[in-house]
Amino acid sequence: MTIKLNGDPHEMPQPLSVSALLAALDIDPRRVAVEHNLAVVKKAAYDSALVQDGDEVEIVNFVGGG
Amino acid sequence: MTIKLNGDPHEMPQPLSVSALLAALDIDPRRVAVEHNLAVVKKAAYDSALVQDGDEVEIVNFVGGG
Amino acid sequence: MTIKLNGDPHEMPQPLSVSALLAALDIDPRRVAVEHNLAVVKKAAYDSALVQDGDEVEIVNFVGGG
Amino acid sequence: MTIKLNGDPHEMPQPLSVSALLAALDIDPRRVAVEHNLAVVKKAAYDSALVQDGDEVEIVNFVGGG
Amino acid sequence: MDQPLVIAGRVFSSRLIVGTGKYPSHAIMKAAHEASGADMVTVAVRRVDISRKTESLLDYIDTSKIFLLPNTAACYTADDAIRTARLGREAGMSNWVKLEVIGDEQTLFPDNEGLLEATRVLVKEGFVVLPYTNDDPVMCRKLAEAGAAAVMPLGAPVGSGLGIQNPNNIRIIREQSKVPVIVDAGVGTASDAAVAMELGADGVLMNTAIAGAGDPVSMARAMRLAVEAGRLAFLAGRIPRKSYASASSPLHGVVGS
Amino acid sequence: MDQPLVIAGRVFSSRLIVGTGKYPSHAIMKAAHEASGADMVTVAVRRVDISRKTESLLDYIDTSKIFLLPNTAACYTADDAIRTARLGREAGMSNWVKLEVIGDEQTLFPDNEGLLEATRVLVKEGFVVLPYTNDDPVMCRKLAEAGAAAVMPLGAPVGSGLGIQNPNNIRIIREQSKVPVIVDAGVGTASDAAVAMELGADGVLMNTAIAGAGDPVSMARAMRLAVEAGRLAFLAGRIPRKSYASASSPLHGVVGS
Amino acid sequence: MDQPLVIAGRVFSSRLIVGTGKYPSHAIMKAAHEASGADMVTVAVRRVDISRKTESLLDYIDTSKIFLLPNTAACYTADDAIRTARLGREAGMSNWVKLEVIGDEQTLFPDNEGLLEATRVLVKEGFVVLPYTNDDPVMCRKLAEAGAAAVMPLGAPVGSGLGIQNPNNIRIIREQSKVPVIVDAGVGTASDAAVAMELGADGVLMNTAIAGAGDPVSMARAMRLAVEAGRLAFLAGRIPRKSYASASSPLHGVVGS
Amino acid sequence: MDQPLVIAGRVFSSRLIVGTGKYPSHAIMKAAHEASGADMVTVAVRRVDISRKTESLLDYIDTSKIFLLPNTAACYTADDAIRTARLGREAGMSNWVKLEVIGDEQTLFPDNEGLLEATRVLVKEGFVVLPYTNDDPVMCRKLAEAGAAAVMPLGAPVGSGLGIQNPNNIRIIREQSKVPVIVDAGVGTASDAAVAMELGADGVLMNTAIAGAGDPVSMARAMRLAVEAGRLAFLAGRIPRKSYASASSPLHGVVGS
Repeated sequence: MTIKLNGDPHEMPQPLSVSALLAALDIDPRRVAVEHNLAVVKKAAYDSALVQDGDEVEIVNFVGGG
Repeated sequence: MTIKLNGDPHEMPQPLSVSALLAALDIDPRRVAVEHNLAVVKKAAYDSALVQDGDEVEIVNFVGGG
Repeated sequence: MTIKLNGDPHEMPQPLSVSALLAALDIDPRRVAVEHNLAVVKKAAYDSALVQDGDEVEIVNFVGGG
Repeated sequence: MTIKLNGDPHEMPQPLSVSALLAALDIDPRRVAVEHNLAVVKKAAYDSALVQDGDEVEIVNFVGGG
Repeated sequence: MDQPLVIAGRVFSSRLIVGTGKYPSHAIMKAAHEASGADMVTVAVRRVDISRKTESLLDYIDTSKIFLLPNTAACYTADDAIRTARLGREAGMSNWVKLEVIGDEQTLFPDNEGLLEATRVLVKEGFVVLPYTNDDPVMCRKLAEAGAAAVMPLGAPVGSGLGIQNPNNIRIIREQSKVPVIVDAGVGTASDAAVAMELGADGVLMNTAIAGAGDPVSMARAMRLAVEAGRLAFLAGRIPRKSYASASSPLHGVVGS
Repeated sequence: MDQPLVIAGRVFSSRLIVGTGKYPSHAIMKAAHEASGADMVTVAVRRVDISRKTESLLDYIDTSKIFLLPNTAACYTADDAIRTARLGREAGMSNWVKLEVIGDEQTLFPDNEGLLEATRVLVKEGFVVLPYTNDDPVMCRKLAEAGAAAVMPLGAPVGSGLGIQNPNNIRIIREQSKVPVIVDAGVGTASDAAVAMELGADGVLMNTAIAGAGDPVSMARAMRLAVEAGRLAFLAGRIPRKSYASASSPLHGVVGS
Repeated sequence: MDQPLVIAGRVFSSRLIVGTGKYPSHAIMKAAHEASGADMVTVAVRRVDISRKTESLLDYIDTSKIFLLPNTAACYTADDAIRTARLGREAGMSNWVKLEVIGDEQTLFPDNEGLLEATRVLVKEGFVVLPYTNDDPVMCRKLAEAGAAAVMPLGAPVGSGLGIQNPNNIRIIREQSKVPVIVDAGVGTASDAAVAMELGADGVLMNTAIAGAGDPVSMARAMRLAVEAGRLAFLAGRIPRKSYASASSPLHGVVGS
Repeated sequence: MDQPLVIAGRVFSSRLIVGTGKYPSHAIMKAAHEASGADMVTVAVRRVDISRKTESLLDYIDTSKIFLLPNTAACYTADDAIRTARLGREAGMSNWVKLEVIGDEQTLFPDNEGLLEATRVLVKEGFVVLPYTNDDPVMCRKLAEAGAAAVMPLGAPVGSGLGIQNPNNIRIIREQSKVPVIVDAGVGTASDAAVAMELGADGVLMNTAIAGAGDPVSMARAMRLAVEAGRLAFLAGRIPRKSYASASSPLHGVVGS
């Protein structure tokens, strides 16, 4: 199955929770924000929110800016 | 009967056409524009447009401006 | 006898040393400078320098300035 | 014989008047000014002023400037 | 040579647009208009004074030579500006309007939100809209996209005489704009008008700088020349700025060197 | 109406004085001179090139209409300037000189000590001396007291195109001076010339701004108009500067009010 | 004495807000932040780079002392800005946002129409909105009326270093504003920051002027002092400007007079 | 790190030099001096008032910490200045003098001819001469060649508060000068002092800007910080000026792009 992750296609073996996805990507959940199909996912919902085939996911963090 | 003319009450003996009103006010129709109840009155309609009791009329002209 | 002191006439009973003149004027010698007939008088010479009739004396000090 | 002309050495067969020198140089006397041994030579004196060995001559004209 | 100023297909021989307000007298205004060489002047739309006869401004404007541009000055909402524009069209027999939607009494700066709205409405109604706006390239672009025939960014507050406060913005507006750029408001003296033109402006609109001058007629002529001078300088291409000197006269051939 | 510029009893129809250096060609210079309307131009005095014939600058200046003002550019001492002035007089058949005693290669700013000395000498010799100096009211007064026929304070370094760097000084120089004040050097574009005149200057002298422009002839015309515009504006009397707006159109009689 | 800067009830010890972009290194950024004394810094919200691990910006910001202000830089529509603001809130655990809706790539000037719309939406969602806008008093008033906690007018284009281009507008914005005024963008060097504060600004926000300086840490300290100096000067009350001199030393009692 | 200011071998911890004139009271002056951090202050030399006892200025200056710099203000000839300098030395027990030879009452600009003459005389007599002069690189060079320990070009007329009128000249003076450059006169507010230092000045001297401020003590502190800020910014190296924007936040990785 394929999702759209940060604008690019991304392969996943099967549906994953946001937590599992972040873990698979080796990303520290404390320092990012996640948007799932255009809705922000609260950190409390990382375990329950299920990312499925065709979903769109944006994972962002803070970078230098003015 | 009373109309509201340029924001102030104005007495008229009876309903008048815009042409007659301008004549009564001694105003040259060629150099003004008339608004009757918020709608601009085309010069062609000055004879037919009838100003009645309670109507609102604005008569404007050009003055110095920047 | 009369001297010219800071541009104005000034009466003196008799010739005086600069020290004596300053004392007579109740001026602290440490904070002023004295010019006698257009020449600056060194502090060491205050006792010896004699101000005579017709002499010109300037006594200056520091005031606020920019 | 050699003169110093406009800062550089210049050979002459024999002493020449300023007029002759200008003619030899093919320079129109009306549009230049001549200095002979640091003194300006009036146009009236061009025929009489004799340039001799070792003399310094400056011949100037107008050029573009601001 | 230079092309004339063209707005909405209409050709103007002068790049200077002047007002009709605040002159010592109508006669002086008429003389100043002639001295300015302007062929477009702005006028305000106001209620006729019923109580007393006043001589008409138009008796002092040769409308066979000078094009009238009604404004919507002193309108604080899009609705009032639209209403005034419609009356101006009827009175002026032309569909042009200098569109003003004022947002603040102290600066007379525009309310760009209302201005954009009024521009869209009036363009739909067939008006040739010349909106008075800020020196903001983004707003100027949006007004042009909304159908404005030209944009009129301000140089400084109306009547302030401060001159072009932000030349960089005016220059950028001109570089980006697809419609003519008329610098409106803020000119105080001739050099200010020249500066506006040197920045690339297609024209300059002013009222107080002329009407309020000690001698309005002389100042009108000064402005005419300054606008022409600034335009020519812009087209000719100025020399670059340097921090140090560069000699005008040759360095060689100096006597005694 | 305005009086013409008069220096040492000589009347000039134009308040713009231009140079003859750094033009793309003599022909373009001639056309630019005509476009500028100037009736006085500066020229440098340099050694004739013995090695080769060069066409004369004077073939491109109609001296029946244009008065020649020889300068002492590139002279770094009073003596060199005096010597060059004398040669210039002999070559030019006139006793006028634009006196320059340069003090620094980088800025081409004057050596005012040497300038004052040379002015005193040349005035004694009957020269009409127009000294190029700083924008310093005190030095300008001393030069006038030394007999200078006019003073020529600089607006900015020669050829820099920076415009009038210190308008306040130029204004004060004009207020205090008993002789004509010609702003010399620093003008970059038309508005700079207008500014100089608006400050009260009696004239403006420039070379690079015209000769170095993309189109010298158009820029010459721009400068002519700008000088005229600035002069007219100065005489007309500009409006005061305000921090806030003052309306050009009446505040009363607005429709719907 | 002076009150501290308070925005939306939060007290800041410094009136200087700095960015986190374009530093030579994270270490230099951290040192510059300390030298600046700022207790609020802006950060951008961007996609995590999946392909490779990068060290986190946050490892170099002591968030126990420094408050993070997420921005919506590079958003060209209200929707993108709103979406980015929501993500920034989730990532930052705070509901503050420096709201940017950009209208033009060349100037990075705001699209005020979109900005106003996004402000209204985000205020409804409980955000503390600090919108980046033009130096326009009218737009600043409308943003405050829409619920902005402060307004951030630009001094000049982002990263241009041109300094405050229109001081008169900034001064008027401050006089009229009911919320804090933070001058954002355009500062090039210390005096520019001082000028902003002398005009009455409640604070200054900058990034490139520090991050792009030859020595960012020294410049950060310079900015800290300049902001403090400008604030003190504003409160102390400067002397009026005069065209002529007024002596500092007494005119009487001069020797030999 | 930065070197301290050194004049004639004497080290100063502060680059700010302040005056002692025109304060509301001696007590406020003392407090302002402390707030300014200055370790050199200027004083005028005047006739003692014979008629009445007045409290001494020196009771309010801690001369163990603050070095006194006598000036020759209000002297209009080299002779008067020399005479006053000699008296100042005797009164002050130091051989330093801020040398002023005034050429004009309206501007208080120097008479550079007399200034140069007085400098030569006093240097021969062993004085440490700090001449107050124009913003003229040539005159500054001549004064240094005459033995001046530092040069003090003016930023604007004394007490005018106009700020640095010709930054380009101050910058060039600094680039060319072999002795310290102290900008003297013309500062109006903190940013003006910062500008002077950013141009490279080694120090700034002011009196009216502090003494005449609404709150002299706060302004003194503002000036201290501004001078430090300007110096740091000069040393750090400012960013270049650009006509367009350059983004502070990354353009890639924007959400939804």
